[in-house]
Amino acid sequence: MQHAFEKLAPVLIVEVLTAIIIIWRIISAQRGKELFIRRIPGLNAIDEAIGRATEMGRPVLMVPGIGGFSIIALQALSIFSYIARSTAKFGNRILMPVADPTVYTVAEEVIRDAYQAEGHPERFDPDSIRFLSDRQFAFASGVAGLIQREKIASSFMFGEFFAESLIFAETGNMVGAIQVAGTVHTTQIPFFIAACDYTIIGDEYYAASAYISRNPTMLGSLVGQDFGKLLITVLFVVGTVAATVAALNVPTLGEAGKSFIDLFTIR
Amino acid sequence: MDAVWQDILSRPGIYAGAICTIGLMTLIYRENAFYRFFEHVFIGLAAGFSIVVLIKEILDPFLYQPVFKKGEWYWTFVFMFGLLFYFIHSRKYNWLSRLPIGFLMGFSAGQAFQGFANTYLPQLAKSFRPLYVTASDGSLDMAQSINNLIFMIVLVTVMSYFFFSFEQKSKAIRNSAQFGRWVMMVAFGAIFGTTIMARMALLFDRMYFIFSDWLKLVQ
Amino acid sequence: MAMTPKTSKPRDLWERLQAIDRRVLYTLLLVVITLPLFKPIRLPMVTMPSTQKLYQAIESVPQGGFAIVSATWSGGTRAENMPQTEAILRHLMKRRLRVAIFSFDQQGSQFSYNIASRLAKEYGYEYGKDWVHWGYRPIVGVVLKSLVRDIPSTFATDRDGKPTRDMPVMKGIKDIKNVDVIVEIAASGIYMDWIGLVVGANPNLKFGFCPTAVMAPETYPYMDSGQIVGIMEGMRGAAEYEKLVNTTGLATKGMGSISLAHVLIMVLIIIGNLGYLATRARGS
Amino acid sequence: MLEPIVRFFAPKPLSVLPYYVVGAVLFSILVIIVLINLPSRARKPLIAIVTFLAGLFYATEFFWPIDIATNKNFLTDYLVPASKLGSLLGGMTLTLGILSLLRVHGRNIARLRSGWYNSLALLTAMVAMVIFGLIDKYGTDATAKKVFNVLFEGMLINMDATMFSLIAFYIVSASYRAFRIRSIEATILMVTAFLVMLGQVPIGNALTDWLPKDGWIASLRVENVKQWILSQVNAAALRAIAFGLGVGGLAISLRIWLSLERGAYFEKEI
Repeated sequence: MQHAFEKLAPVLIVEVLTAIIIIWRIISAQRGKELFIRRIPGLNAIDEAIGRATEMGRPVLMVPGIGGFSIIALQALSIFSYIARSTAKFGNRILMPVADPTVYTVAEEVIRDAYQAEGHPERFDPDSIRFLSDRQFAFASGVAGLIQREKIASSFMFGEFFAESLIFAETGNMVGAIQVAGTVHTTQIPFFIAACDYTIIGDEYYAASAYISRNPTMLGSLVGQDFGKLLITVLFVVGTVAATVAALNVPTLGEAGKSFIDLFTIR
Repeated sequence: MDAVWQDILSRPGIYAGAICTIGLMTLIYRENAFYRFFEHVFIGLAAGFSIVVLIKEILDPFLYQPVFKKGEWYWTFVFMFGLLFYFIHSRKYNWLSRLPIGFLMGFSAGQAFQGFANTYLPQLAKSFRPLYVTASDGSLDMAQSINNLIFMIVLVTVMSYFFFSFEQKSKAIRNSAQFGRWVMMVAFGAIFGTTIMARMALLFDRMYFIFSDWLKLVQ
Repeated sequence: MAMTPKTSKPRDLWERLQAIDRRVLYTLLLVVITLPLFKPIRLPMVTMPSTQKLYQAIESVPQGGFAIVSATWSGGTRAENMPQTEAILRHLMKRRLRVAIFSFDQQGSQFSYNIASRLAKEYGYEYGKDWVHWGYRPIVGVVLKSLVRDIPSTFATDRDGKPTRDMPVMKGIKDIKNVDVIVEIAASGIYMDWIGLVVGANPNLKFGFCPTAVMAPETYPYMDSGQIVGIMEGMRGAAEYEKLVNTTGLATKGMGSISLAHVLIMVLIIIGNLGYLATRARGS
Repeated sequence: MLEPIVRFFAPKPLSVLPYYVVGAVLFSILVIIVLINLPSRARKPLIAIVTFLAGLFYATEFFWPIDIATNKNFLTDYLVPASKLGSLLGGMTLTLGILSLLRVHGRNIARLRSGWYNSLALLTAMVAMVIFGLIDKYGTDATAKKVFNVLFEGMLINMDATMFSLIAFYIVSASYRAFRIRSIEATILMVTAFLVMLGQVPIGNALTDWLPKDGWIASLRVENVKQWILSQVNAAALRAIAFGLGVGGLAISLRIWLSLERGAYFEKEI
């Protein structure tokens, strides 16, 4: 599907409506309304993991994945910006190997800003953020080496991860690091679950920055997202009912069921 | 000794590859000086190759060729715009680098509409499965009907796990979300189980490379 | 997952079973992966219907028929795609079909040439008369579209740049209607291009696909619809195929290794859990 | 009215090309000078506008009505140039990445820090790859091409394959350690992984080969159990996760596009 007009109905009913609800919730949230968010255990563990690194006096590792510069990488940097504010406060050493030069460029800005916001710009070491390689396994070899040499105390992996996820997670496990991970690539989640202490799953990734910052704008967005998902869930149920009445050839209803399915069928 | 030298010179790539392979593999024992050396060589080669790719696949075809061969001079503006990135290390004008960064962010964000429509919308109607399936002879296909019911239950419960803001005080939603999480564990276990095959094949290939391509002990 | 115990010294057998040193595990894995290379082990095997179908399809082509093999893979998936290529070529040569090979990948072109040359010697295949290698061809869409209409001009030269027009192997081959079998061995979704551009053009054409194991599930629907006659699924498919053509090749060895590795993992999981259960029973 | 503009931006013959290129450079420098002197309160809005316009291109291209026959609208033909523009801009940051490598490792060598020889190896490998890679592409020297082959196919490709294959080891230690019946979740994870593993290899299939191949009992054969998990449970769960990710991604994109995003980077005074 390259253009909205190829099949306007699902685009309007699902995509545009969701987008409108999200923007509406963001705007109304800015007017300040108490919002409830369920617990995401993996994210609560971030402070614990930083605390441990402080106790042990060993570095904190942050890996923003191996994807290019995109909203996924930006979300990772948002999370790391929060972590960096804590490390700036406690004076932990941080290590952030980066695989994409554009992400590297932005990462340096983001982390520097976090240190500045905490009032400790002098604690920021530009060399702690390093471009290693944009080649998947060259990057993996570099990170694996770094983890073992520096004996990191805690490891945060957020962003786009592919097969190399297990290399990072297992080498981290070998040195006894507390590890928190999350990625949008669901096929890598099992490996993070197996080797990390906390793994955030699926959409929790996009909820992370809102969850840890508790910023009203972002929490509003989260509520809007929930409405979007509710809409889709309702559509699943209605669609299943429609398909069933169509299969049973119920008079009139069956026809209605068929047209409902047709409304959403693309190509 | 001569024979060995001759062999090395006749297939230097295989020898280099074998040494690199063994060097990196020592990581599974533990990080060591040998590994560290090859890790650095690896990153160096990869960086060099990225530079080559940048020149021959981006700068040459998207900048040099259009401007100087086809006369599309306006690409010069893009190049100048890209130079703003380099203000990032300037203390005073550092904000200028936010222009190309913001531009790329906008580019990435703007594609979300098409991305969403292309990736997810076609899957909507594909998930509308009848709970009553007729077999080819017109009777009820029990197995398929149950499968479709399971499909819908899984879909809905897993979706419910991802509701963050709806008060999960309702027992129904909490139970549904809990069940959804268990179902996801089934999916993750299955992904884990199927991936092992491909990874073992890769290791087998490495051993084949060492023992057959290099040492010629097999075949 | 809950916090894993990081460092603690195991005391008795049960605790040791739960905390086997990773170097022991890795050594075991190296052994089970390497051993079958030297001494192939034949494990009980159940041939999948998809493999059987591909074999049957090639069996049904009369002797002297024309087969095209495309080897679109590179070093990264060699372990799976190389034995597939070898098994298919072996079967085609055994059946004494005319074979033309090419690749959309430069490495694949070289690999497939090496394999074919070796097998040609074994089966007495003469280059130019019984088989030909058209070399590396870029741009999938263009090649496939033109292959349907005009094979001699699409592949006017072989991999060394020699003209193919007068080669006996190409005799009578004008367009897609003269081709009996096409097999694509690939690590990508290239089968979609074949189905879209080539397969419909000749209703008698048999199109087989040999994907990596990871790719295989998405191709099943096309086998059900008949657009793909059969699928050789990764190294396992290749091992089954080797059995069908009565040979013990790389896939049989590899599948031995991989099966043993699976068994190793399963045994380790059981051992770990036994240790866990025993210590828990004792603790409570 | 548009015609002079179109003519101005049309490709130019080589005879006048240098004037246009130099003109473009000078004009850009002028713009940068103006930007440098921009009052600070105008900076954020300017960045927001640039971000919005960049996103607007793709959004409009998607939502604008299309010609059904060609599946195109007035912007569709610019998708390819736009992606080139993106690659070119993104590519220009590589220099910053390489500078980071040079800075870190150059310093290691200059100060003879421990392990300086590794840094030297890194830089040597990099330079060698650039030289021989470029000769391979643009030159003719046969020996240099052979050297490139050793560097690329001999070393780089094999190193890729080796790092990739290490996952085989890690998958063993991870499954041994993690698949314990500690909790309900861990148990579910283990049991499905175990079943699927059995279904993957012939030796596992042999376990239930005595079961009939047809009828409902056949669905208990290991390979069918595996197939069922993958096609029913797995497919549905992954689809639900994907929809959640889709909505989340859409939300973040909207926030970034409309400059509604928050966080240190976005809230800093500039």
